[in-house]
Order: sequence, then structure tokens, then C-alpha cells
Amino acid sequence: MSAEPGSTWKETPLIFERSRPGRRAGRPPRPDLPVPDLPDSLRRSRAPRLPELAESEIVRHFTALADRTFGVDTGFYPLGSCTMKHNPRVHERAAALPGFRDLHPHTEDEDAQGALELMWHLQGILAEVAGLPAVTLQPAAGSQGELTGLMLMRAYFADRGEDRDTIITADTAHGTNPASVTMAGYSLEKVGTDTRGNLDLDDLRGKVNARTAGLMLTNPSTLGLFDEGIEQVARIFHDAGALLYYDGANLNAVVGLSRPGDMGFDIVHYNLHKTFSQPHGGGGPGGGPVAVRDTIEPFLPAPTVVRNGDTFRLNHDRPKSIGRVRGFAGPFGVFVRSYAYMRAYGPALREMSEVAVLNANYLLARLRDAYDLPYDRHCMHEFVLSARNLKREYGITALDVAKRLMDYGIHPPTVYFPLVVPEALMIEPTETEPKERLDDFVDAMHAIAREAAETPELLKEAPHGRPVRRLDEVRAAKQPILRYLFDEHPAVVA
Amino acid sequence: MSAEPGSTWKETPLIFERSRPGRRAGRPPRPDLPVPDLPDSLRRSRAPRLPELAESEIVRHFTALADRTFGVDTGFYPLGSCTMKHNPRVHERAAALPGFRDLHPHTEDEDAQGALELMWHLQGILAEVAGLPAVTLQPAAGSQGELTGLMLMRAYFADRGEDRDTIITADTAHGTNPASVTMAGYSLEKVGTDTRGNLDLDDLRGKVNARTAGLMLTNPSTLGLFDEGIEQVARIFHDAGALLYYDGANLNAVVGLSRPGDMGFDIVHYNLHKTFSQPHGGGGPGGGPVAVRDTIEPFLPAPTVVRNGDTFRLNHDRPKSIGRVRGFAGPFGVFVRSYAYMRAYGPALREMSEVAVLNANYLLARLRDAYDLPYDRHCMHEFVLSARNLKREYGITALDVAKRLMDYGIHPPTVYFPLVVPEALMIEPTETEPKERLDDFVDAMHAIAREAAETPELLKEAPHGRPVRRLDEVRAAKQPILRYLFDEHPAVVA
Amino acid sequence: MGYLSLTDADRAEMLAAIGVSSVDELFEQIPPGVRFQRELDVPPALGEAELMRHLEELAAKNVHTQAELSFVGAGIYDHYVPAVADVVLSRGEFLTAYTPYQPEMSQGTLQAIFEYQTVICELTGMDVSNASGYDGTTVAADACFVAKHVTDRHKVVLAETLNPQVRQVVKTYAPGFGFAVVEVPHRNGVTDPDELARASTDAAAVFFQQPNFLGCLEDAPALAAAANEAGALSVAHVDLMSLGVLEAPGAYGCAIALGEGQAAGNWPSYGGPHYGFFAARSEYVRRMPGRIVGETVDADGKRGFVLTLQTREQHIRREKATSNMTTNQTLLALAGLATLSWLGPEGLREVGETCLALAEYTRERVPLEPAFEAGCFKEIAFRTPTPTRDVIRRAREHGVNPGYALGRDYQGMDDVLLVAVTEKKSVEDIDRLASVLEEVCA
Amino acid sequence: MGYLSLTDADRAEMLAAIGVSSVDELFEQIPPGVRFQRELDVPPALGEAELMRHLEELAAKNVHTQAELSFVGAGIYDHYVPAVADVVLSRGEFLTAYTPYQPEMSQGTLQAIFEYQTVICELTGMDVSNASGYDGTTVAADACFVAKHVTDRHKVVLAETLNPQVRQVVKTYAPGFGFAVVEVPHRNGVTDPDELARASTDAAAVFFQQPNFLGCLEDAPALAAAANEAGALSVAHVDLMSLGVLEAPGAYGCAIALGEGQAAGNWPSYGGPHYGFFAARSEYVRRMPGRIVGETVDADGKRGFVLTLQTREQHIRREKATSNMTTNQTLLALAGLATLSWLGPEGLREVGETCLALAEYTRERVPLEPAFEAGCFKEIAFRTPTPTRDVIRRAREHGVNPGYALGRDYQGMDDVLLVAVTEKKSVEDIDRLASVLEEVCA
Ligand SMILES: Cc1ncc(COP(=O)(O)O)c(C=O)c1O
Ligand SMILES: Cc1ncc(COP(=O)(O)O)c(C=O)c1O
Repeated sequence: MSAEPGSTWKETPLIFERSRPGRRAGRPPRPDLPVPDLPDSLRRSRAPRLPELAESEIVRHFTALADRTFGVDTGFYPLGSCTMKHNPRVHERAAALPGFRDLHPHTEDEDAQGALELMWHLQGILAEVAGLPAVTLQPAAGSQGELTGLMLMRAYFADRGEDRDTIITADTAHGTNPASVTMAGYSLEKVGTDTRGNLDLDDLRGKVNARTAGLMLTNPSTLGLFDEGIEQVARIFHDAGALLYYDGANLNAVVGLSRPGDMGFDIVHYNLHKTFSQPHGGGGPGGGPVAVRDTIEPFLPAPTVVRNGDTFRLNHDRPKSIGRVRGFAGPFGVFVRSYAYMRAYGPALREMSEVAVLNANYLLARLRDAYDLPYDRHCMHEFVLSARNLKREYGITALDVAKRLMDYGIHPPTVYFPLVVPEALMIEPTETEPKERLDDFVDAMHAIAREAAETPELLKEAPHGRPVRRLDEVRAAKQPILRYLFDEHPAVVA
Repeated sequence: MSAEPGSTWKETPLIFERSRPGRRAGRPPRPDLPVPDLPDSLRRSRAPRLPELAESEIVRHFTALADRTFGVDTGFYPLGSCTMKHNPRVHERAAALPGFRDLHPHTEDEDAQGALELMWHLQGILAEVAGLPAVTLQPAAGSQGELTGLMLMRAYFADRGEDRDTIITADTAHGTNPASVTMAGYSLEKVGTDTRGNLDLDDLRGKVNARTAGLMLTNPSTLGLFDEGIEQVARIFHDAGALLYYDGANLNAVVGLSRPGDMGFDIVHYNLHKTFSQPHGGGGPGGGPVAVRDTIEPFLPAPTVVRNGDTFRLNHDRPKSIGRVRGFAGPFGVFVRSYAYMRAYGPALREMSEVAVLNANYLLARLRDAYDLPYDRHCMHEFVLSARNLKREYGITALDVAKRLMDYGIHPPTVYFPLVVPEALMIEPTETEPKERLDDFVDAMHAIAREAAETPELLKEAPHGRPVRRLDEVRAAKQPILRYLFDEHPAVVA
Repeated sequence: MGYLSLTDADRAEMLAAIGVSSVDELFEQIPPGVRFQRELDVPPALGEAELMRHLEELAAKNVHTQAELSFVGAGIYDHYVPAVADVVLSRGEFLTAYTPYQPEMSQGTLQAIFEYQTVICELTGMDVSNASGYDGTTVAADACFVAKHVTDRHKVVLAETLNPQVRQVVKTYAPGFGFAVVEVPHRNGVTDPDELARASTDAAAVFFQQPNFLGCLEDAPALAAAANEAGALSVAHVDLMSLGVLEAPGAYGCAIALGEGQAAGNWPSYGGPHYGFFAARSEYVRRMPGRIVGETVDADGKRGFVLTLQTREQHIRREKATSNMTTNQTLLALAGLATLSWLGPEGLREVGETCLALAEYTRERVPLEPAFEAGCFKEIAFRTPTPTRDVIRRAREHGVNPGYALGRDYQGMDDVLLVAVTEKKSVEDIDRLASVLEEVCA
Repeated sequence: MGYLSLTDADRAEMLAAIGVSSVDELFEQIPPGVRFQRELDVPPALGEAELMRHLEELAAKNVHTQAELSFVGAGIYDHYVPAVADVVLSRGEFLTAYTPYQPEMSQGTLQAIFEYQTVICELTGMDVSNASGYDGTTVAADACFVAKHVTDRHKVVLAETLNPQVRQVVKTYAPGFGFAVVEVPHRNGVTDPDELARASTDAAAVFFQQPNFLGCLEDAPALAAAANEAGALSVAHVDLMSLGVLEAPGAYGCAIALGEGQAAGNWPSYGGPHYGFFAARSEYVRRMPGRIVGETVDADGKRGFVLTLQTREQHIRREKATSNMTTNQTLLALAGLATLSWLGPEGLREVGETCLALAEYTRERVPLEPAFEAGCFKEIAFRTPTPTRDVIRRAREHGVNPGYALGRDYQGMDDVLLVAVTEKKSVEDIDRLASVLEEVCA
């Protein structure tokens, strides 16, 4: 029931608040058989308070929640570093084919030839794109790809009897890189960024030594800039006997244009949900395959997909493998979608990246006068602006700009990352946006810059057209309410 | 792009206004073959101006349009006479099974046994529900069922060498009844309604004679009242050698409780999209099967589904048949859904109708004090209120009430029908609504009655929470714009 | 059971509010004599899991178009249905809304129908389209009803090359309209314009199909002219998927263009639900059957869409209405809109060119005599050395369903096989068809 | 090609605005030495129709669970996935949104995750749940990382009856955590609490599974107690679908409950994507891995939901984060929420009771010796007279896949067959299994 009739955003109670004792939707089969007793110690003592609703109300509930969710289907979503491109609907149709959707992962290889063939082709395309020969599809996401990559380094050096304990990352690195370093049991060393946005080579030379296991780098960097010194960087590490790890989150910039393997990277992860359009699903699923050089291939997780003649099989017999990092052979449904995306382009995957870069540079060119540009270069598939000019002059922050964009029907860019740029607005349009959507965004960003001068309070109080406005995150963290508490639940505020 | 940033309803341009020359989504296969020439007189001379969009924009367009559409999934939809019940999602899954969805209608019977078996069971359940032995599934909707029924009457009397030219309908009849009468080549006679809402028997006796082919009646009537004199009515027609046709639009009130065949009806149509939950799809599709007595069976459209032993087939050999009224054997996808709905209830279909009637009477009991009740009786599955009290006292019409309900997140009831009730509000909750939704509606209707007294202008200007408000229908009819006119299209107003 | 959700507590409260002690009391208005006393004799209730399994078992008994290489068309075609059509069909709001009687609640449906009407007008070259009819057969009956009032004549002429089911439905409706039905036989697969002209005298409407049911391209402009000269309404039954390459009926002077929309965006689904499209020249707009959406403005001057010209319709005009239709096929028509928008002008032309090319390739590769000389679009008829039904049966033993036996509908054509191709067929598919026919006809 | 939509006119305008004459200029920042010069050697582009056909052909090469009567489980189960789960998965907004960094844009996703967290807490009897982990294996590694920090110990104990893949993943992560891994063998299908207690000394965490991988019901309370007494974190790996009838880990004192969520609302999908769930007692909340949603209020005092306790996370804490996870499995978890909401407390209990009843019926009907004495829930192990792999192969020739060969994972179990049932199996299905095994084992 609407709080104030006429307001377009109706209140959406929690599904538990929509429940009524005795309501139900699903009626599982109940064969005419006795139900054996369980020992008291194992029998459920208190029924779980699951929702109790009719099916019609369940459908309405999720329909209402979906209406309060903004996706790529809703509009422009230039969330930097996340590559929010169009998700073709044919991917959902394909992943739902019974031969894929209902295939049990313990199926014998000879009965899963279609699935294995798809994965084998996917490995091949990924290898060609990275310029590295061997691929594991197992990691569940980019972060796990990173961790897998670091485990591979450990195994590689252990196998060579070398003892190296440090991983170097850029100060522009995504938080997952240092976090992965710790989880892999390595210690972390940071290097700075020079004035052109490249790795600071002098700083680097001073830090690479015999203890150095390797580098983790995103290229193009999180600034959206291709590292112009990448060849020297690679030489420095390889000369020190260390390895280079490529964080593939920004691969969408260089497919068919420059290959990590050719840049000198030894280990690469891909984010299938970014570059190859697995729908992001409100947070996931994803896919984080890893490609490596021959020298590292023996250590890849088991199983891998291999081909003999016309048949394909899972190879579990990998004596030097680091082991498995996830269940089964990876998130197969994601593979179906990403393989479909690749096949829709073929060799024109190169054009995919060209357009991603063209779109980003067009936005950059049209916005550079209204916002600060920390590194004045052509960008790759994304770029980082700073709202510090608005902050200096009108007290308007990157967050205010982000919130106001919502009123224009546009999802905000990534804000306050990378950390090296104050008031950062990290903008990634992707290749699937038509020019009109880019122009809408330019118009909105210019209008907001004007509003910052003329009606700053409008921005401070934004958004005005969303169901809620400026949530109290401090309160959320200070007095955490992390689940519905039923009778003890605090009354709905206001 | 939003007109006023902050407004929740974004403008949604026509798909043609989103087009750009040279854009495209679909790329059909192009075999490497020469394309034969066509004679100039047959070759397309001017390309059709179909939309030109990227797939991402097509998806966004229809997503935006869906957001501007209110369905049963969105909320309570008590549209009288339309039986807007929940549409179980499993129906969509079932209808999409390749064995159903991809089945070509010219498939030989032996290769369509599953489909034919389903249709045969459906016929059987429909026959049992109507209390009549023979069923055709062919008619595409209730209206076509009506027309089919009248054609059957014509064939029946012609076969008996009788010449009858008049069909009698009630003054409460739905518009499709008189319209069908004309299309069937009959002339129309109307009978009145008595003070209890039953057919006026005296009026009726005076009108039934040797020219009378039959009666078309909805029972319960469009007033939601069961005709208490139905037995006398049947006798009057049968004594005159005439037939009775049952408009099944209100069947949801009586399934398993009273059967049209037992009431004396000779021909019955069902609205599968109403009683048996085929989603209404913004206007359709529907299904309008017809059941008849043995005496009329020979005239049913061909083909019908027949069973011999364990096999099923389409019977085209029906010498006395009126012929076919639609392509193939009917809207099969609709049959899958309605059969699924029936199987979800089994004999409890009776409970379905009981709850539909209980829900309606609950609403009636709770609303009778705030609105006029023209016929003071228990109702069946729906009931008709009148806003004439609000009109008299505050100048508030049924339309104002309807528009204001939108602001409460509820779809308005049917208004200004049936014609015999001034300022009619025709309310049908259906059996799938939980009590909370009924109570929401009661609260809203009471609030609106109060608002009528206190803030009538709020109602006159309603709705306030929808993308548009009070459209100019006169202008639409006087200066019809029935298609997009491209360059000549009138500029978007305001 | 089923989808009911009242709890015992709900029931008790509700009965109390009503002031009755049991639900039965509510049914006392039903005369005892017509109350149904026993339990319904219907199959038992199934939970969702059991229900799906039951339906899967039924579906598995059908041999669908993916289960063999099929060249059956004859009115229903397996053109590719793009995934964007699923977006429309799977959106709960489109799926579960009804006719947009309350425009403020249904701007999405209304705008989409307005867009659909525009697409149909563009393809057919007509001025106005309705929101859909039931299917490709009933729209023909609708056209007869229009012609009856426009011309005051009592005869309808049908080319024999018009889809047999369409002709059957027109014949079923004709008595109610007081129409006599005249059929004009084909000459070597096509309709002779002079013969049609002679038959058209005093006709209210004249129907022909392009491409026709035998797969042949008619001299449509000449047929339309013949009808027009006789003062009859010329009605073209056309295939939307052909109109990227074939001339629009509006361009050669037809009064009405209509047909079966399935090929554009609907699955075969054993015959339905699909949509029939109906478009006409503007002079007939006030006689149009069914729903029509128009553009207007709201109280604030904003553009909006409404059902319009409703004075044509049954709920207002009752016995004087132009049609008795209310529920139509909107959802299927919107799937058509999505599909045609996805194809765009380029894509639709390419589909047409691919059909033309594959049909020609079929003519070359299949080791049988074409039954007719006329050109074709996506269907082509061949003579079989043995009865066509036998050829089909034997070919299917090799996993290929070679087409439709025209003998089902036309006397003297027991040895004629109608082969349909769409853009989904590959050169290899046709090679396989050819070799199987080679084998079974040798 | 693909999904690009810039027209030549667009390109020209955009290049002009940028001030370059060609796209290549934009790539001059890439050192010539590392530019890729040739065309990518990948398979050619396919239009949507051809792509679907290619994928359908691949899918058709797989023998899926509907294609034979299958009793294979062993970690992935074919419980019924209700159609309401499709509603969630098919809504474009849920599908195409990302992590709800901007709460005003994502209240729907955030509220749904909050509801999911509540459901997981209710089922496991825990205080707090995260928004999902990758799967049932990686959440175990996450738990080790929590235990490492909470206890400062360097050993993890795994019952051998814990899913082999879970054990493998823990072993893969262990070196990075500086963990030694100790496994405790099963005794007649179950874990001996005393043996586990002995092994638990100085352990950071102790893992067991209920019901365990061999299908047996462990004395879970005793195992939890053994771990707790040793000062280790007791971690229960549980099956959500069992928790309508089996006791909640929280009720018998576990510190952490986690597992594979697939059984509740996800399709088998050859192993993923699925969701791992992770729930813990409140004292560990600030060490939890992954996203957590919390309730708060907005500037107008309205209730709303946000990602919270982010100081745990990598984007803030970086090398000190409790996990490196960012992308998770939200969409799959929401399908789980929809499924569990559809079942409700009654339905989940009924699923559990049906599993118990069918497993017992299987024990009675199958003409083989149960391999273990312990009670079971939905899986039961039998000894086969000949090597289990042969029995499976021969049974499949009769269209029945009788189960999983435990010899794949456990030495000395080459003659043990693990049979899984769910509520989707009927009495007739099990009778058929029994008669086929009768035949192939005779
Ligand atoms: C630069 C960078 N590296 C790594 C990641 C982690 O990838 P994932 O989210 O797939 O775990 C991301 C994505 O958030 C990223 O943007
Ligand atoms: C009483 C009544 N009769 C007949 C009809 C016509 O049924 P249909 O819409 O299925 O053609 C309707 C529905 O609009 C109705 O309410």
C-alpha cells in the first residue's frame, strides 16, 4: 500500500513482512510412504522462519524489487573498471538449453562432448587473445584468477627451488591485487605512478630484487592509460628472474590490438563477465580463467580440457598442479555466454576493443573542459576525471555529481577510485553504447557542472527521482542490522 | 533523456525516434548464393521504414515500455468481467518446451500424440465443467465462441428445416453478444432485468416465439448475480423450440458448483484466458472453446480431437460441420497453459470458484456503506457498485474514482458497464488474491470516498503518480494519428 | 491446492465480515435444482514438479521441427525468432496486463501497439492497421464484413491459390454476411487476371495471396487491378517476411492487406497463438475491425496513446459494431514488433534475399520436376514420381521431412510436394534434402 | 558484426570531436613493439540464428539429466527449480545490474540480498550471512582464512567424509595461509567424534559435512563439540534442502555453517554458476568474507539497504582485507531466495521428509547391501558385486544411471555405488532402478 498515494515509488515491504502464517506456494511431491524417524539430536528442533506467501505475491515482490533496480537494460551504466556492456539475450536462451542447463557435472566425458568441445574452443580463443598457450577455466572470478596466478608463481618457484616472498603492485592497483597477495601468503611492495600515468621505472628498479616473485599489473591501468614503458617493466622483472601477472580487468581495451603475452606477461586472468559479457547479476556470477606460458603450464589447476582427435576430455592427471581452486571445471553457464559473445564477433573482436576505446575518447574529448583531467593523454577504454575543480569552487564532490546523474536516468561512474586521483570519476562507456547515449551523458555532465555553480543544493540533495536518497552508511556500520529480526525487528523508520 | 531531471517517469520516445540510419541489430544468414532477380512489377520499390537500432537499445526500449505498463504482476487488478487472476509462471515454462513450442501444426497425427492427448484431456475437463458432452477447441476467444455458437444454431435449425431469425439478449449483456448476433446474420431482441437483477420473465414470455432461434445469456450476469429464474427461462425457450447459449465469461463463479448444461443451456463458450488463466498479454491471446449437446455435436467445426484406444487424432471428416472458424485446431499454446491450470487444482476447481465468490462478497460487504449498491444481494465472483452517491453529493464520477485508485497502486475496476447501472464500478477480485490485497483495496476505496468529500479536486486531477494524466480521447478520435508519420509527424506536444 | 492462499483465519474473518456462517450460504442464490452435487470428475491435482514432469512427458511424444530436418511450411514457417522477442514475451507487465482501457496504466502497451501499427503500415504500404486479429484466416472474414458494408454487394471472390484454411473460414462466415463465395481456379499454379476480372463483377471483395499457397508469385498488380476495376475491394493476403523484397500491396492499389503474422516473431506452437494483421487504406478506417491505438495529449499537454475510434466497437456500437472482437492477439503482435525491429529494413531485405536464393538453389538441386513455371519466394512445388505422401514417409525414415503434400488440399495434386525454406536453412541442409529425395525417388 | 552500432557518420563526428583522423591514432600510446599486427586467429563470426544452431548442436551432444533416469548426486542435485526462480533470473534489471555500490540505484538488489541473508541465517541457525561466495568449495577456504585470524593457529582438520572437492580446494589454499591440513578417516561411513577430538588439538578450524559425502548422517553435535572443546572453529558443511528436517548447525554450537547452494534453486549446469553460502556467529562478523548488506535509513528517514562493514573489504582494507572477493554469485543466490520463499517452511520440511522416505524406500527396494549402517537423508551407498563402474555402464544401457562411483574419490570403494534421490523421483522411478540393478547385478 502506498505511503502517500500519488508517489510513484511504492513502499516495498520485506518478503517476511508480506508473509502470513499458513500461506504457501510450492507443494512438493509427497509419495505415499512412511517417513522414517530421525534421532532427536539430529532432528530440526525449531522450524526456520522462511517466507510464507502465495505464488502471486512472490512474483509481485520480485517484480517490485526489480523495478527498484537499475541495470544496463534500464540505461547507460558507465561504471569504470566494470565493463558494463550489453548482455545479448540470446545468451540466456543458449545457457537454458537442456543439453547445457541440465547437464550433471559428474557426467562421464563421453556424454559431455558438446560441453567439453565448447570449453576447448573457449580455451583456444582465450589463449589467442592473451598470446599465451595454456588456459585454465576454473577460477570463479577475476579475484580468484589473481589468487590462482599467485599460487602458480609459488609453485613455479618452489619447483625451481627458489625462495621469493614479495609481490609488487602499482599504487593504482585495484584492491583485489593486494588482498590476493596477502591470501597467497606473499608480502606486498608498492610502486608509484609517474606524471604520464605510467609505472615509475626508477621507483621500480629500486624495488625489484632476488626476493621479488613478481609484478601484478593492470594494463591499461585503472587510469585507463596504456603503460608506455611496459617493455622496460617486463625486462626489469625478467632480468631479476621474476614473473609478470596481468590483471585482465581492462582487457576490453586491447583485444586483437595488443596481447599481454607479447607485452611480456607470464600469467593473465580474464574477467569473462566484463570483456565477454556474462551478465553481472547484481554482483555476480563471473568467470576468471587464467592463461600462462608453457613454463608455468604444468602447475595449472586440474582438471583442464584436452583434445585427442575428435574427442575431448577432462584431464585430472596433472602431477605438478597446484590442485583445484573451485568445484568441477568452472562456471560452465558463464562459458556458454562468453563463447557466444566471442562467436558473435569472430576476428572483429578487435573492432570491439577499437570502438570501446573510441567511445571513451569521445567522452573524454567532450568532457575535458567541464571537469579536471589529471593525465592529459588519449585514454584507452576508460578514463578518470576529477571533480576537484567543482569541489574547490562550489564544494561539490564526486559523490554529489554521481548522485545527481541518477536524476538524469544514468548510472553513476565509479567514484573515488583509483585512489591516486582525488574526487575521481572513472568512466567506462563500453563498445555497445550508441552515440546518442554518449551524448546524453555528455549533456547530463555539462548540465550538472552548470548546476554546481547555479544551484549547488540541488546536487547536495540529489537524487530526487529515486526511491531513497543518501543512505546513512555510518549508521549501517555502527549499529549493524544484517538480517530481518522478526518480532524483534526495529520498526520501519519514518 | 529526462525532460525534468528528477521526475521518475522518463520520456520514452517512439522506437522510430530512437532509430538512426544504418543502425542494425539482427544479421540473418547470407548463404554464398546468387540472389535471383524479380520482375520490376513485383520487386519492392521503396524500403519499409522499419526501426534501426542496436539490440541494446531495443531491449531498453521494451524494458522502458514494460515499466509503463501495469499488470497482475504489478498489483491488484480487479477489472470486472475480465477475471484477472494470477498467471502461474510454470505455464510459460511448459508452453516453451520444444515439443510444444516448435511443433508444426501440419505434423501428422502420429507425430503429435502428446499435443493431441493434451487437447483431448482438455476437451474432457471442459465438457465435465459445462455438463455438456461435445467440445470444439477451435475458437480464438470468447467473442468468436459466441459467433461459433450462433452459427451452430443456424446449422441446427437449417438441418431441421426450421426458419428462425431472432436472438434474444439481456439488457445487461456484454457488447460482444449483440455484435455477434449481427455478424451471424440474426436480428436482435432485448429483454429487461427485474428488480432483483434477474431476467424479467414477463418481458421474456412476450418476446419468445416461433421466430426465436435462441437466447444468449451470461450467468451469473454481468451484474455478478446468479439468475434465480434460470430454470423457468430455460423452459420458456425450450418450449418454444429455441436454444440457449451460455456466455462463459463469468464461469469462474460456478466451476464445480453449477453447470450450464444442467441449467438448460445447449451451447456454452469458455474464456480460457479468464477462467483458466491464460495471461491476457495486453489484450490477448485468448481461447474460446465451445461445448454443445449431442443434438448439436454434428455441426461442430472441423477438426475435433478424437481418441481411438491409446491413440489420438484430428477428425476432419465432419459432413454436417459448419466448417472451420480459425486456422488449425486452435491456439495450442493457450491450451497448454489452461490445461496446466486445471491440473494444478484437479477437483478443487470447485474451491477455486468458491474462493472467487468469497473474495467478491468480502469486498462487497466492506464497501457497501461507502458506495451505492444497486442490487442488494450476495454476489457471485464479482459485483457492481455505483458512484452515483458521490456524483450527487460531490460531483465525483466513477471515472474520478478509477483514476484516483491508480495513485494507490491499484488498477481500476471496469467502469460504466453494465449499462443498466449508472456510474458503474464493476469489481472482480478473483480467487488468487490474498486477503491483504483485498484489504488494501477496501482502504483505498474508503480513503477515496473521504477524499471525494474533503478534497474533490485531488480526484478530478488524478492520477498524480502515472506517466500521463487524463488523455484527450476526443482529440484522438477527431484528429486521428494512428501511426508514426516520420518527417511529417506532428512535433511531440509540450 | 492450485494457487489459492486464504488461510483458515482469513476465511473466518471474511465470513464474519459478510455475515454468513459458511461459504455455502453465498450459493443459496443458485436454485437447488441446478446446483452441482457431486465432485468434478477430472484428473487429480498435481504439484508444480509433478505437473512439469507430466507436461514434459506429453511434449516428448511430439516430433518437433528441431527433431528432424523439416521443410514443411504451407502457412506456418520456422523463420528465426530472435531472443529479443523473449524479452517482450517474458516481461510480466506485458504478459499479465489486459486491453489498455485505462491509458494511464498502460502507456507501454499502447505505445507498443502504436509502433506495431506503424510497422504493419510501412510493410504493407497501407494507411492504417489495427492492433491485431486472431490469425491469418479470421482477418479475411473481417475483411468480408468491411466489404459488405462498404460495397453493399453480396459476393466474395477467392483465388483458389489462397490458403485453403483461409478459404474455409471465409466460407464458414459467409452465410452470416449473406455472401455467396466464388472460387477462381489456378492456371499452372497462378491466377489468371482476366479470369479473376470476369469473376469479380458485382463482387464485394476479391482475395488473392502473394506469394500464393502453391509457392508461386502471382501477377499481384494485375489481380488487384482486376478487382478494383470491378468496384470490389481488392484484398491481398501477404507474408510479412517477404515484404523486404516483394512489392507492398499498397503500392499496387490494394484496398486491404492482411495475413498471418506467425512467420514474423512467433513460434509454430502447433498452430497458435499467433497474430493476424489487418491493414487498409484510410477511407476504410471507420469500418476497421478490432482495436486501434491513436496518439493524443494528456491534461498537461504530454504526448500519450489511447484506444481510439471506439465508436466502431462492440462495447459502444453493440449490434452495429464493425466486429465483435475484443480479446485479440496483442502479445504475439508485440513479439512481431520486436522481431521486425531487430531485423530492421536491411535485415528484412536480407531475409527475403536469402529465401529467394535458397528457393532457387532448391529448384536446381532437387532431382524433381518443378510442378509450376512461375517464380517463387520461399516455397517451391515439385512433382513426385510416386504419391507424395509415400515420398514424405520414406524421406522421414532418413531424418528429413521434405515438405507438405499439396494433395491434402488440392485435387489432382497427389503427386505434388511443397518444399519450404527459410533463412534458417543452410546450403548443406538443401544438399541433404536433395540427396534424400534422390534416394527415395529413384 | 557482434553488437556494435556506430554508423560511419557517428565515427566521423566522434573522430572530429576527439581531433584525430583515425582510430589508429588513439592506439599510438601502445609501444610499436607490443602492438598486435595480424588478424586474430579465432573462429568466424556467426549471426544469432547460426549461433543458436551451433550451440544447439553442441548441447545435443550432451546426455543431460532429463535424457535418462539419473540417480547421480554427489554434491549436485536435481531438486525441482520452481518457475518463480525464472522470474528472478529473467528480469533484465536483476540480470544486468552489478554490485550495488550506489544504493539509490539498487534498492531492489540490496533488499533481496538482505532477505537472502535472513533466509540463510534462519536455515543454519547462525547470526550473520554474507551475500554469497563462489561455490561450496571456496567458502570452505574463506572459513580457513577467518579461522587463521581468529585463532592464530596453523592447522585445519578435515573429516574425510567431507566432499572431496572441498578438501582439495582447502589444500590448494592452505599453503598461502600457512596451514597444515589433517584429514580424519571415516569409520564405517561416519566420523568418530573421539578421533576428531584428538586431531583437533591446536587446530584453527575443524570441518565436517552433514549429511556427509558418503550419504551418511554424522553425529554432528558430537563433532561440533569435539571441535569447540579444542578451541577450534567448528565448521559444518550442510545441504540447505536438508534443513527443514535436520537440525540447524547453530543449534548444536557450530561457529560457521556453509555449503553449496545449488540444490536450492540452481540448475546443475555442468558445475556452475552456483552459489556458496557462508554464515557465522556474530562474534566473527568483522572477519566475514565478501559482501554484506545492512539496513539503515535515508536522508528522509526512510528505510533502505546498503553494502556495509566494508572496512573488511579489499577496496578499503586492501592487503588487510578479510578476503579478496568482489564479484560473487548474487544472481544465483537470489534464485535460491525465490526458491526457498516458494517452498516456505512447510514445503522445505515436506521436501526433506520426501527425501528421507524415498531414501529409505531405496534402501528396501534395491537388491544390494547398503555399504554403511548409518542413517541417511537423500543419498545412500550400496556395495556392488562387480566393480561399480561396470554396474553403472550396464545399467545405463537400460536407460538408468544408478548413481555415482565412490571409487572415483575413495580408495577401497571401487565397489560402492552412491545413489541420490530428490523429491522429483517417484516410487515408480525407484522400482525401475531396483529392477535394472536386479538385472545387471544378477
Ligand atoms: C582492475 C580490477 N582488478 C580485479 C578485479 C576483480 O575482478 P572480479 O570482480 O571478477 O573478482 C576488478 C573488478 O572488480 C577490477 O576492476
Ligand atoms: C460478459 C462477456 N462476454 C463476452 C466477452 C468476450 O470474450 P473475449 O474477450 O474472450 O472475446 C467478454 C470479455 O470481454 C465478457 O466480459
